[in-house]
Amino acid sequence: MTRFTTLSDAIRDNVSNGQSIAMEGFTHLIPFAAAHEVIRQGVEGLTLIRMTPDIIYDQLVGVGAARKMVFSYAGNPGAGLLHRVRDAVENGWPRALELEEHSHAAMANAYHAGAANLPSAVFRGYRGTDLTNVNRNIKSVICPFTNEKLACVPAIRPDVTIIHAQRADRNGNVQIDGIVGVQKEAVLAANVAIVTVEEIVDDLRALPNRNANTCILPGWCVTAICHVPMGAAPSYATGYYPRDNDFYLEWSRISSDRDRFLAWIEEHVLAHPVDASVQEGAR
Amino acid sequence: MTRFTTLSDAIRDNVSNGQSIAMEGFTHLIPFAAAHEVIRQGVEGLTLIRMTPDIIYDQLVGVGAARKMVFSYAGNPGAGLLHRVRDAVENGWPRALELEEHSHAAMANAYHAGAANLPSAVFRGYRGTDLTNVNRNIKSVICPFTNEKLACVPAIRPDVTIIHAQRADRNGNVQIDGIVGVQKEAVLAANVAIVTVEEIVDDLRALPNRNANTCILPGWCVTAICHVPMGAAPSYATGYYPRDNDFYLEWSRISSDRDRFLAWIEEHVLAHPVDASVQEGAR
Amino acid sequence: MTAISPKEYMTVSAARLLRNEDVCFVGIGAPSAACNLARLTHAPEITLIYESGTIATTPDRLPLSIGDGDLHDTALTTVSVPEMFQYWLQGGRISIGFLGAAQLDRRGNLNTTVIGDYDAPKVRLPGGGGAPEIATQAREIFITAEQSKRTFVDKIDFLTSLGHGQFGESRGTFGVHTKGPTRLVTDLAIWDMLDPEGRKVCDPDFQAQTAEFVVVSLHPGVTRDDVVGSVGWTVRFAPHLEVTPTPTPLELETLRALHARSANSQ
Amino acid sequence: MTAISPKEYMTVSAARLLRNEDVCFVGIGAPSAACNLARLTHAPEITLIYESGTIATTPDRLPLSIGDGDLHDTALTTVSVPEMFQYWLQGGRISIGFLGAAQLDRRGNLNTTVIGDYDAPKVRLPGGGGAPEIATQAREIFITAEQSKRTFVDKIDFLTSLGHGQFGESRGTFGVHTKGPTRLVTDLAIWDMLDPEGRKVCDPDFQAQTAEFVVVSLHPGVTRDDVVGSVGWTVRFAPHLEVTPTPTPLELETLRALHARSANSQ
Repeated sequence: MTRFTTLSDAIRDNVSNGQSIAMEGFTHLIPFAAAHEVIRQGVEGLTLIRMTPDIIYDQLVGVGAARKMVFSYAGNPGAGLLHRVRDAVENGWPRALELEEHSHAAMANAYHAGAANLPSAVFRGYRGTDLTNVNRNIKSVICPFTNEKLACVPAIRPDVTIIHAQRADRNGNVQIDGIVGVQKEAVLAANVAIVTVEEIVDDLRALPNRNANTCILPGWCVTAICHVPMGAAPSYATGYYPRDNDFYLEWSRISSDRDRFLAWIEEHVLAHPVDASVQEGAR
Repeated sequence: MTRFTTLSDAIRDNVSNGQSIAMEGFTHLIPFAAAHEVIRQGVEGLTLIRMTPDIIYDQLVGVGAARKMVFSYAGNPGAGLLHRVRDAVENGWPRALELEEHSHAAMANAYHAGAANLPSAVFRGYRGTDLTNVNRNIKSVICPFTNEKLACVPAIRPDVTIIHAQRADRNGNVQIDGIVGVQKEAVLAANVAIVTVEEIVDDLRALPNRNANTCILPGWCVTAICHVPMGAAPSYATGYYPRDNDFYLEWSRISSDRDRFLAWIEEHVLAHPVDASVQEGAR
Repeated sequence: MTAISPKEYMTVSAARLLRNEDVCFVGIGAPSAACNLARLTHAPEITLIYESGTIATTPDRLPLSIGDGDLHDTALTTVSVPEMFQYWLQGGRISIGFLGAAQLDRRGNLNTTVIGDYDAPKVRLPGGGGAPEIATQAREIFITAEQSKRTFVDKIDFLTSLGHGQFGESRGTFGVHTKGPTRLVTDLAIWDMLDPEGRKVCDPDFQAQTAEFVVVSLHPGVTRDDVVGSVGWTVRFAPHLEVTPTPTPLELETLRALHARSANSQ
Repeated sequence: MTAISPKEYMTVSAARLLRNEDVCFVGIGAPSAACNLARLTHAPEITLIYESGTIATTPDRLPLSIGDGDLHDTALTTVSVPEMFQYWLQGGRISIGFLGAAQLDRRGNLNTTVIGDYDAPKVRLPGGGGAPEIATQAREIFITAEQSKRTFVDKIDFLTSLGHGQFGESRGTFGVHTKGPTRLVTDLAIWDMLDPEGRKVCDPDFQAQTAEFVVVSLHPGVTRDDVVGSVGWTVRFAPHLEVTPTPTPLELETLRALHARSANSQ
């Protein structure tokens, strides 16, 4: 059942070197505060799984926390390339980064298969693309009814999934409004799930005006819940705060230079006492 | 794009002898009024697809409209057996009924695969059951990563899907509240989709308090929309009217005798001028 | 208070098997009554899930169907039916599947498909519904049914939902690694799935190939002959046969009030 | 009003390809501007879908990312990302996929993965994202990109998203039966995918194995040499070369106002 803990306890108790971790949130609700706590705790050798690595994995890769990244779109959305990921891939700095590269369709189906406890996902995809030549985890199956050859990728089953949500109630039930992405699948596919939330309310059942695009995860599917206001900044939380688009653009400048990047991490992540970065936003 | 039509026009324009038809709604929102119009128009030779045939297919089978039924649970929910289906299967009355029998998991996955435009659905199922001995449409595939043998059934792709929903707006967008069942999948899997609704509103986007469990189908996925208040009775429509449990119990008595059944169909379905049954409820 | 009926013994005894932390996939009828009784008495936080998609539902009355409006209105959330079978049942999120059957054998195999031959049935039953995958994907199965020679048969006519297979087989024979049926609660007795050494399914040395349902507790007033006379196989009794504890006044009142509310609203 | 820029020609010309009844899967950047311009001018009922799950979205400003809050707040509905790729894209519900690229060839094949060798890249680009399946599952593909020898290359370094394959191949070679790239709109010209006989993809006699992008219209003031000088392959021009119609004042005002709103809010 769910435990309500501090973010530092949740990371310390559940995250360790060498694990596979998915931090999900499709542009929306990216769990930056939790990633920063992972950086502060000096976790290493991670396999980072995420459709859109975004700034959050640029930071984790940049500090050398990862040995491998499973992904489908490694850009700074709306702003260009991820310079820390590039530096790791192109120059092995601060260490080499193995890539397992998919398409969005493959990753989405692989999370779906993980949540559904299947060993792999079958879909119509990867036709004509060179991705099949560089990723040995793209195989195929033959439909026994039509003989059509379909793509098949392994289900994603992370050791730990971390997401950020708008709210949880005192029974640990979690609610996500707005763009729901693959968070439900990422949580249900994982062995352990940590959820940071903007707000803790008494009882989700009693909330008026539950939105049409709400996703709800029952408390017994979540390992730990941490109350972390602004825990998604500079990403956003529908109903709480907008995306900090200026920071996304500024990140191109910060991240394009190794020293500038390290200074930023020192000042904005490491120098913060544990969890304090959270209270004032992730920047 | 969506056309707003009368129910009789929608059935006349889109339903014909020999088609495969799915009328879905999991206990909730069963499209009885549309089925009665199919009976009145004397359509024959149908392949009826539905997870829970319920009274709606007991009636269609009882009048001899079907040659085959694809299903996973053919009971009168809460009341026992479906006597007209039994009579067709056990005695060939009024005509023989071919059965393609699945489990709920298989049907749910097959609708999902249909909506996803896949030829078949892969899932972990049918282990140890005799159903694999009586249904040739249960095959298997081998996971190329784990060598696990998984069940595989053909995707459901009905010629026509008919559902009932609470409301549509003037652009043809359809909203379902409450238990959403497999209606979205059944509509997206079909070549043609007919939706009967309790109410037509101006603009779904403008509705306050959209419920957390709302399903929305954009108008361009729907072929015809018919305004049919009480179109799901004696099933129910969350927010409009409750399930007529007394009628479900009474149906056991009506349907257990061929003559009583035919008299009921004559009085409550055939004798009604087209669409009039709808206005006063399906009974 | 009127005398306790055999069926009330069955429902109360079944309810007592459930724990507060269980996530229970509920079938209609006797399982539904037992699950809701547990929720209204000793297991207030139990999570009840119906295959219509309603999660953590808390109905005030027993639903007639698996998809009554009350189930949605009192649920934490409602998901689509594909999601229910993909993420929740196959996903391994269900701790207890609670099933009934038209026929069952001593190995916990269930038939809800046909009596007689499949292609020329004597009685065409409703079919499997959710049960074939509930039986293999819920982490543990409880069965509840009223005893009769028609229901408790030596050989079921059709295997709809896997228990432990035939003698000599196990669930592993079919690639199934969940516990399967462990308890059977009837109107006369409580049965456990035990191997010849008396080991339970959860025992690491459990010998599935030779296990069968064994009577471990008789409801007050029920004799061994009552049990033997309503079962189509040679019944095994545990060496130390218990007497089923009588329902408490609270259990009985709660169950009767639940049934009364349910009857009034239909 | 200031002079019309080449990029404005590109966006307006791309917008004009879209019809009111289209269901368009929108990429960020130039495609997003074109699709929203169409919606705000001649195609008010066009359905715009972003891969973040937002269906029939009507943002007042251009999103910076594919999942800005505006896209959800102004959508008819938002679905999960798995559903978007399963039911909507693979489901065959998208009429137009609108793509850009870091590299493209004359057959409409796109590279957004790497410049140089995959294992030792000169530039590691973001990767495919939604594009590999948009390219094969949307019923038709429009491409928009600014011309340069870096982008318009004779041979792309990596085939991320299938156009019509190599000369001698077709989409059918890969089991793909959607139309694929039919139009290419740049800052200098409009190109059509034509076979040597001038037949379009929708023509039943279209010879895919020999088709390539052919310049059919030059924006006002652009010369053939301008086009040739910014493309890394031998350019084919249509026998009857059109001049791209000038954007109307309404188109231009709407586009500029859209960009102004977008800049202000960021």
